[in-house]
Amino acid sequence: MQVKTFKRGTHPPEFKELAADKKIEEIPLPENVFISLSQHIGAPCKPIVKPGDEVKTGQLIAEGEGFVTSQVHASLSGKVKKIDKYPSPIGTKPTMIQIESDGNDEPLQEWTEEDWHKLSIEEMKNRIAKAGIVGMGGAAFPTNVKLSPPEKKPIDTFIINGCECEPFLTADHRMMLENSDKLLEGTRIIMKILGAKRTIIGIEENKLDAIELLNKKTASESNISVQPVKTKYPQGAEKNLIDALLKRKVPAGGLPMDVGVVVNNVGTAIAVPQAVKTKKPLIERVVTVTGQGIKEPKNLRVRIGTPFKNLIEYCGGLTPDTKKIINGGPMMGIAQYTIDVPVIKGTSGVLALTEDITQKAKEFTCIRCGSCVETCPMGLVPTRLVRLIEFDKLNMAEEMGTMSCIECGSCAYVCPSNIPLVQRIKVGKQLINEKNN
Amino acid sequence: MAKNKISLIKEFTKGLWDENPVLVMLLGLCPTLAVTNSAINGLSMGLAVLFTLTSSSIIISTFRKIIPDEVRIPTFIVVIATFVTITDLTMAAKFPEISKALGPFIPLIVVNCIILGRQEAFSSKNPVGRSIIDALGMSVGFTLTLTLLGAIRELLGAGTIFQIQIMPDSFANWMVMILPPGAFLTLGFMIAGYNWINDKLKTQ
Amino acid sequence: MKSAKLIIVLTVTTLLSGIGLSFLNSWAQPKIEAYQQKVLEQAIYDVLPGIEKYKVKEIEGTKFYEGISPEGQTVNVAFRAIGRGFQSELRILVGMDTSMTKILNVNLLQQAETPGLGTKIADDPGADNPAWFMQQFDSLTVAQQDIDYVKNEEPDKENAEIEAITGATISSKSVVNIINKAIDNNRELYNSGQ
Amino acid sequence: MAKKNSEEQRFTLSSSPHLSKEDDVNKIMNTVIMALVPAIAFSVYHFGWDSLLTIMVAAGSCLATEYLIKKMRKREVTDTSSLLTGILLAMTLPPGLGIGFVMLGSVFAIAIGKEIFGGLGYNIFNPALLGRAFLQASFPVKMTTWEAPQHLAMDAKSFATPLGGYKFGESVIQNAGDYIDGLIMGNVGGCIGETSAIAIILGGVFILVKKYADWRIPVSYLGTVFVLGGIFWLISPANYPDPIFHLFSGGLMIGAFFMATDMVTSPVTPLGSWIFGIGAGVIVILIRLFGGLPEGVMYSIIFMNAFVPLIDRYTRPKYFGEVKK
Repeated sequence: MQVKTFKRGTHPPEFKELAADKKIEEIPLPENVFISLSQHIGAPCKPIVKPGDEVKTGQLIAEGEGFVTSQVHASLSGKVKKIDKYPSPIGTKPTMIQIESDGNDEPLQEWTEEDWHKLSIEEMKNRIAKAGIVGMGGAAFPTNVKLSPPEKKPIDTFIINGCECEPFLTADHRMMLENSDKLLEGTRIIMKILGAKRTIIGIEENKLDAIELLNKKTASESNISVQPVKTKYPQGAEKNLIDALLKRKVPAGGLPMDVGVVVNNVGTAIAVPQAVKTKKPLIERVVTVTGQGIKEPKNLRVRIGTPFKNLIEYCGGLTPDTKKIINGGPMMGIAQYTIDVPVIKGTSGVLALTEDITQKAKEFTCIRCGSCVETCPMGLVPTRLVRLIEFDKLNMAEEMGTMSCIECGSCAYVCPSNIPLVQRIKVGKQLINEKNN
Repeated sequence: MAKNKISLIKEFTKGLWDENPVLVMLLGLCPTLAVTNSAINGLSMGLAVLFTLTSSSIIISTFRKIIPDEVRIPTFIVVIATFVTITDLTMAAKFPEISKALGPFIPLIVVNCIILGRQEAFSSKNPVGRSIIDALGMSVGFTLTLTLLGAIRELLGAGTIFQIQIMPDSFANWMVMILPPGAFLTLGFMIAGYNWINDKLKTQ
Repeated sequence: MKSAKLIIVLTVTTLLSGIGLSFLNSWAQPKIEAYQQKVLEQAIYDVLPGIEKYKVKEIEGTKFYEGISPEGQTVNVAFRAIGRGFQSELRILVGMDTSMTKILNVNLLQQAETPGLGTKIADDPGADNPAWFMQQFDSLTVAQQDIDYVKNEEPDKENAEIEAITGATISSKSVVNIINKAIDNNRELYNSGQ
Repeated sequence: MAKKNSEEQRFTLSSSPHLSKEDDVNKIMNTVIMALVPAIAFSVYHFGWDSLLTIMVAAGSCLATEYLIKKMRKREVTDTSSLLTGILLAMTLPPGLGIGFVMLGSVFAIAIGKEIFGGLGYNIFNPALLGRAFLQASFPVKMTTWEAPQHLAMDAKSFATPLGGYKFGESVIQNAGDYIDGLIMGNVGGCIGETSAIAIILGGVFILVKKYADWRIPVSYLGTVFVLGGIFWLISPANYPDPIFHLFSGGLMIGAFFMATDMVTSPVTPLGSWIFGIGAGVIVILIRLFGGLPEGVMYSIIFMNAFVPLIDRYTRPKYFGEVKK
């Protein structure tokens, strides 16, 4: 089968072998969970419980307001111990609800299954919203919003993003192998909601087993196809994936729906059928715990709010030379100063990197080698943008597309002078936003 | 009286150092770069400018009150052009060899910014005496700088200064120094040196 | 009223300037011409040996300077050879016998070649004889063949060869070409005018 | 148990990405130096140990100059780029050029060619070529006196290069055998490192494969010279040399593979690299065929270096989804 891809990009070492063959395991219920009220961009949710309240698994404990928002649920049963600010894996200190487990994991109600074909589209969307489903690839954008494009923008193609292009991470890979039926059911539900004519499942060719399995399972469905894409970073970036699969270019500043496409992550699609069929909210996710610093890398199904510490301990703990703990993948993930931070809905991986891998070499001046230009998946000239930002020429930097940067980190990865290009462009984006507001 | 005298000296010396037309104001770079391939050429160009600048300054400052503002630039140019032509013709008649060496750069003094600049900035606003001092200071500064520039280029490019052999025979002439790039290089280093000395003087 | 003042000032300035300069010019012009004449005359006497005076003969716009011996005979002739060198126009005065088969002397009237390189055609400060290059042309016989140049080897005078300047091959080559061309062009012209 | 406490402190915080490619500036410089080894080895065989001495003097002077200037500016020497500059400069010098000249050129290359602009990464012109240009302008005779290769028994002390021969009408290369032996193998006169096309291509291909040089530049540069040279040759084979001769003579090979590809002084955009190479190729042909000099590689690259900021500016790739205004 023909392998598709986008222009430019890079190929960092994959390190996927660490956890790719590890079946997804459930970990024992933690004693405490810390459920962040800021799971995604937008205003934090408001708690509707108070310390001392008893909660059941799946009970709504915080609600958001407005269009771009999602609900937060108790991920286990127990007593609300504290509502306070705790460190979060996305680097801030948002308000979190601490729930002390009673060890029973008592569900709020019996989650009975209904036939989704009988439900109206509005009802299905409503259930997805109520279940608090967000994009599980990292950005955690509320899924119900994504599934409600304006009427002016009809969606013809739905894309399942099974690339998982970040090195180390294998959660999506495992889910595709182990939960393929759920994935396909979710796909059908979403297609119905969107009214899309076809679905393409884009999978990097380093996950051949997943490609084969899904190919076999979709053989009878002409409107769902599996498309292998080249193993290249950042193949899983939404706009680049659309470009690779459909040769459609999402305009700068636009969204995939502008070209008639909606993209969902594997984890998200898998979470959908449960919410639609049983109304059970999103309270767990699959996290890859890996890296050279983890004694036994594993893929784990964990409750939202479980501290990283529990995950790491379950995987045998850290090696002494662990230097960095990262929420997410090594290219875009956020370094943590403590392992007390909890898993949030967007946590796709917990990485423990050792010194020899993360060692940052000394920064040299730019030698204009052009590697960043040849790598940038968005066609930017990072070295020039950084220099413009450095000299406060923000208008020019904006004109040259700074805001299109997807912060994938490819430029900084390839830079032989070890210049933190992406970090400086992020600063530039902030400055441009400040300037424009 | 005493105060006036001191400031007259200052009026003269500012052209030599503080407001050196070449090194600080970067005026008149065309003749500076073009003719300074030997010390003698630099000196002759300097003297030609000295004559033109001083004479024009005398005339302009004498008549400064009757020259209307609207036509001051054309008037300056006519006066300057007159003196330049005088210099050109006199040199061609009396010193044909030097005239040949300086070539088209004598007529080009007309558009030398130093001269027009001093008329505009100084002579048209100051009495004759001061204007002469100012013009002399500026042109002496110009002459010295050009002679030094020419001497450095001649020394490195031909091993001589004023045609007197300085460098030992074993010295291989840096041909580039008497070519146009040498002028830029030397001037660049002179400006750098000037700034370096100035910094030292200031910090003391 | 205001504009009248402008006009008067400018007119007077230009008038004075013009009058002054015309006086200066009437003094300087003869001197300048005399100098140019002197240079040319000097060159003519240089390239035409053993003459007492010379006379100018113009054939179809080309000036020939005929050398007259003390006996009153036309013994030789000089003409200008002009052409491009490496980066400037070269003007050479060539003196020959009247049959135009033998070069007597050549004189480089004007050049502005690369200082230190091409200028060696006029003046080679490193050589024992700074004027060696142009002197090579003296007494070359060009009846049968054109002048040719060689590099880094001993030139054969009999075959009208001269040695090019190392590092200034183009300037050397230009001098040779300019002289060859001028001789070719002028030989017939002069003979036809006899 | 104190370890438990410190454990929480030892995690490093830094911005993503947390991986970085193993390349760094010194690795690039050292690899390019490695790639020059075949050419250096050939030059020693061809011109004798003097050429190695020249290379070492140039490299040493460059390092020393860099060290002194950095010290004056109270900075540290962090990269080996000046070593590369020194070697490249030496490769472009004629054999037998005095040690003093080599040192002078090296000092100029580093001081004026690089450090005056602010050091590596900020220089506009290729420092090695600027050093050579200075020597060429200063000592034109010395710089165009070619010593005969030592293993070719020759009487004459100086020796014409193929290009010089063409320019001044004493052809060195006459038949097909001369092409293989002279131009491609390098048994001709010329600069220390430029005569053997085969040795240079060997190293050049190595850095292209390693991606330490932009392949577009040598391809477009050599391609332009070949095509344009070929057109003139087809028009008038009697007056103009054939394109193969153009490709393999003079400093074109070393210029195309090692000088024009200098990262700092070549465009960063892919389209820019094409324009850079084509421009340089056109200039080489113009100088060789119609200019006053036999060889134009050095000037073509220096000239195009000056245009790099402009080229970069106008060849910025269209970014993803950019809407032209």
